[in-house]
Amino acid sequence: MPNPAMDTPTTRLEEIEQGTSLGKDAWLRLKKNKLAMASLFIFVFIVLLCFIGPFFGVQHPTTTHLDAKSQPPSKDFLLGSEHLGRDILSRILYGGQVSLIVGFIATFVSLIIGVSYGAVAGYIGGRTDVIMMRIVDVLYALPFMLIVIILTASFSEALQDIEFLHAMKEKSIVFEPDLLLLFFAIGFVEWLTMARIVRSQIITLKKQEFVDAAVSLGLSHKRIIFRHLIPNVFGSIIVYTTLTVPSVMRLEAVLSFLGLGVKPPNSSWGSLIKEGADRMYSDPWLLVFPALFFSLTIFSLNFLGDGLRDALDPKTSKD
Amino acid sequence: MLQVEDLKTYFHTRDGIVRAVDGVSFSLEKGQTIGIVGESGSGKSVTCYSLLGLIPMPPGKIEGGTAKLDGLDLLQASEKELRKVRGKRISMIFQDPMTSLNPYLRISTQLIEPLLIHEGLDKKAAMARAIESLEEVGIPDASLRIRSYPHEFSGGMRQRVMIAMALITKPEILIADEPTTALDVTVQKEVLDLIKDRQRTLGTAVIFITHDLAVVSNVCDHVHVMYAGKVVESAPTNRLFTHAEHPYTKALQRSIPALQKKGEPLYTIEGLPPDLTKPVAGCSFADRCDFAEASCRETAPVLKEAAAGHETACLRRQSGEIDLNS
Amino acid sequence: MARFIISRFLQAILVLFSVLTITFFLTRLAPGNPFQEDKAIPKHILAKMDAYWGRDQPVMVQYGKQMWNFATLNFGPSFGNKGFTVNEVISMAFPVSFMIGLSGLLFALAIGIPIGILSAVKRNTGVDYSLMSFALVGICLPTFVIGPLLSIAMIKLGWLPALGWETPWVNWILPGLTLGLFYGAYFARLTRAGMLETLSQDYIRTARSKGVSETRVVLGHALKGGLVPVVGFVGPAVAALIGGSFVMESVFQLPGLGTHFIRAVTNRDTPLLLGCVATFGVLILITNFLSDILLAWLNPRHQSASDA
Amino acid sequence: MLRIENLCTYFHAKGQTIKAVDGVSLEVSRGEILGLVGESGCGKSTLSRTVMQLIPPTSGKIFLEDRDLSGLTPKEVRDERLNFQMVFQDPYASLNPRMTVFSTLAEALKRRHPNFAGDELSIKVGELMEKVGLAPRFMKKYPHEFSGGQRQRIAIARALAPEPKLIIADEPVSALDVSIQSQILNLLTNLVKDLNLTMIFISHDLSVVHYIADKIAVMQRGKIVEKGTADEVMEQAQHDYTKTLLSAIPHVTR
Repeated sequence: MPNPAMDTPTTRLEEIEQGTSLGKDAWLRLKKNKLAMASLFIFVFIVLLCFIGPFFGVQHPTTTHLDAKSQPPSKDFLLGSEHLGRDILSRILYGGQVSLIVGFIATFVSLIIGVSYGAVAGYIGGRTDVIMMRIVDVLYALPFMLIVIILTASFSEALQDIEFLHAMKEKSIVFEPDLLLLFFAIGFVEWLTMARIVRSQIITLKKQEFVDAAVSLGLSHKRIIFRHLIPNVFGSIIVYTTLTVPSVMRLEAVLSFLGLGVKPPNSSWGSLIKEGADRMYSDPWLLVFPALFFSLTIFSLNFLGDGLRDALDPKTSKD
Repeated sequence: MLQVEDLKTYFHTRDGIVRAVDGVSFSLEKGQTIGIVGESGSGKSVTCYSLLGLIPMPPGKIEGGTAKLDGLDLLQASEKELRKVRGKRISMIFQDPMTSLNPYLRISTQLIEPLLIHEGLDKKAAMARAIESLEEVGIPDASLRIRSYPHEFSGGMRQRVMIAMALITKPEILIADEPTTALDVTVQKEVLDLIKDRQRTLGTAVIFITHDLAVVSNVCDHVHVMYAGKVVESAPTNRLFTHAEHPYTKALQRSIPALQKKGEPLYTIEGLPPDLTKPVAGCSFADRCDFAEASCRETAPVLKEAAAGHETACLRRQSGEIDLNS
Repeated sequence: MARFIISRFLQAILVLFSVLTITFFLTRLAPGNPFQEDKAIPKHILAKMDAYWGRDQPVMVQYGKQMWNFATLNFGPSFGNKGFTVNEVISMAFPVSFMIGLSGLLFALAIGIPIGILSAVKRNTGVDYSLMSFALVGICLPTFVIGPLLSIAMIKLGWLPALGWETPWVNWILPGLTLGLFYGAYFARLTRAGMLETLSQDYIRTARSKGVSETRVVLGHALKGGLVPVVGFVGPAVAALIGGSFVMESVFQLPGLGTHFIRAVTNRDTPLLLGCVATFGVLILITNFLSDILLAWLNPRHQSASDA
Repeated sequence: MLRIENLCTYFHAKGQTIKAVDGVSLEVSRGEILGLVGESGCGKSTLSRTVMQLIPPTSGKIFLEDRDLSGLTPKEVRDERLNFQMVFQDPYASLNPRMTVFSTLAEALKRRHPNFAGDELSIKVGELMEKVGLAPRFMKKYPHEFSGGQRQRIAIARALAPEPKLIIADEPVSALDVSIQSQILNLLTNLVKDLNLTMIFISHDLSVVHYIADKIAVMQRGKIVEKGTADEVMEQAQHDYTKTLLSAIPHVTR
């Protein structure tokens, strides 16, 4: 047994070996999962294409070429043109920007509201937890589609005439009133499940003994939440986020399909697919290409989410 | 009745092949009670699960050996043949009563299942037999409580239900995988007495898997001590405690607090349990053994007779270089 | 059990009440006036119309009146559809939406659950991967893409008549199948996760040690536990299905409540709007109620320890 | 060192009150190990968590070095916490899986010595690890890279870091194998001897408690039914519950 009253410090600092953190461990496992890696690559490729593609000489999305109406894919219209002679490829890229932005910002909104709401409910517990969860149940029972429709339809005019937004609109597409409305409406509806997941995780974590140990060290609530609880919930937050983005994009597509989402002349994958579906019999490529981009993105995000879940799930790591 | 020869079961996992059971042999006579003792990771449970084919394949795989039950080799038997043996000729009870019963089904449904499958009884007759079996294991007003759900019973009660369920078809062999570890000391005593009593009336042979040497000394006739997937010593129970023939068994006995005088530091086995993915040329206990020599690390030890019915796998003990009980 | 049912029922009433209140005030906040047709109506006429519909009374009075209408289940005339009361509009259109939602749910369960069980039993094999990627396709393609594609396929194969409203039961197959494919994918993944979780439990090993055949282990022992998450999802799924049925109505030109609802929102037809919200709200509360009861039946522990 | 007077902790669940700790009085003097024995559900964990101020007591007093803990404001309780630390049962749940051994121990050390930093902190952490028999060069590793026994040593080091006056060990060895168990028991006895610690050792295993404790208290359904020195309780048990406990232990028959 080492004599505890050791005087000379025997810890030679340079000898300390580096451990592999759970995060690094998970990344190694994710790398092994070829499917998840492939989908990560596809997703990043699509995002780059949409945001950087337009700078490489793609037609302007809204200029109409009356002489080249509804052309099948050809030299100058790589993916063909639609009934007003507008180039499909550029509309897909610009539309992609819209869909991706909606996907990420609405997910970000739901992430912020959901995680903090769930963490607070889970950590405080007791009566406040019950009340907070009752509110979530009420919202959960709401036909959220109605809420989004009511929000988007009734407030879209209101936002149109706010000068501040007009000035901002030139700067970047994000401040388009309809989009702002979409971010808030979808975000307002999507955070419920995230809140429930985070809450149940926090509650199970709170019972773990290392939290009792932290409390008995007299650590502040803030430190316990941010140093001990949140890092251990991070895994499931990431996994669920990768699954929220596709569902938000699909919701945007449905809204655009119903004519309540993105308003022309802007376009998103959803509105493009709607136009394509209307003319499906005459010019099928109007439907095929946008649908292809849309599905590929969601497909890769879902597989990435599954891969992340297996990589981060301690149970599977032990088998 | 049951003859197991050189059983090998490996698990092919991401971090290499885990040799959970690496050549285990033992036999079991009618009405006999043998104990398989070992710490976690020694392969004691995997050995018995392999007999009944309860190992998840993949990642598990039975690499070799035979397990003859009156001539039928369980390791080669088809799934259909095995299903006839499970619950009829060999039954099992498990460690954690809280999770071993199906929370969604009534006790009655789970109890009569073996009867319906193996004895083709109709529901009514099976129900009567089930109530009778519950009374035999000492559950008060069984006819009322049989229709309730597992969560309405205490831990000790559930273990009694498990025993009733396993013995309802009067099997030839009962495998008990740490049946009392999750129970309190007082309840543990009742369950152990119950198993012994039922064994006497039904003449069932019992394989008792545990890590607790004290439990083994009360319950078993013969004991096999396992370490890192191999049997290192097997002996009649009383000889095991008086004339241990393997350093690991001796070390285990000396680190039990109950056997030590107060104030004296406990004997400790230094180091860590072996990594089963890295095969060892010599004896796998060599790194942690006080008597280990260079020779121990080269030649792989084999079980040899040290006395009547008492075998050890310690090279230095077999050659008489060391004496553990001086 | 009774106490459990009563407490759930009271909760349902509370939820419905808050749903209606939220919707009412949302429409109140929204600018614009139901009578603002494109041609400018002179001010005084607008004022008279407002008075007639009672839109000029203080908000709280309107709120009170509206809630009274809700309680007595008559929502008064619908602004948008001249000459029809809200109740008539709903009674005409609701069955269509209800049938789409119901057939969607049935198809979803019929497709989702068997696939979920099969891919759980055959875990990490070819079957599992192909079924799960099929489920993923179901999730990835939006319903308004699956719909048209399906209808082309059906017509090409000559199985189904074109769109429209001829033989009643035939027309539920296409929208139902489309929604079923989409939500079936969700149910498949949920069932697979539920089954895998249950199949790893100790009591499954106990069942196997009793010599129970593999099929009986999966269907007899594991299924009940495995379906708990699926039943839990039925409630929210119905809420989502209603959204889905709107899409189906426009894709397959079916005269359902969804189209009316959207029109009611766009042109501020508050009474009809509230009527639709109430109808959908009640529908969701009933399904949540049913799934709770099913859950209690499935899982005895759940009912006795009725969670907070 | 620690005096508990008539401590009660009641829980109200579904209408009835559960008397987890029902009028417990105990004393532990400096440098002594008090063994607390009882079956699951007898309230020994609730008692330890009440003393640790993790659960508020319903009534009764707790004195640490004659300072009444039950009367303190939450702020004072937080400062006082450094004087009593706890070692938990499950080595896999008592360490934050996302923090290295270094950050876990450094966090605890800094509570008592906020000024420690840089290399000096690393050296102090290294010494702490050696005290519990762990090689300092593993300090940057994560809990999942250690065995159960090693993790329990880390948990003990974390309890020692703020130099507490009292350590409560709640079933510290029940989840470990016999061979590892003896390593930890020896470590605890040496630490108490060398650092003159005071410890409450909680277990359901009477033989383990008899080996390590100077005095033993037997607990049943929230009450202390028997108190005395280790040998008194083992050899001349008065209370019949203690007798049933003793007879139930499967002794190795010679």
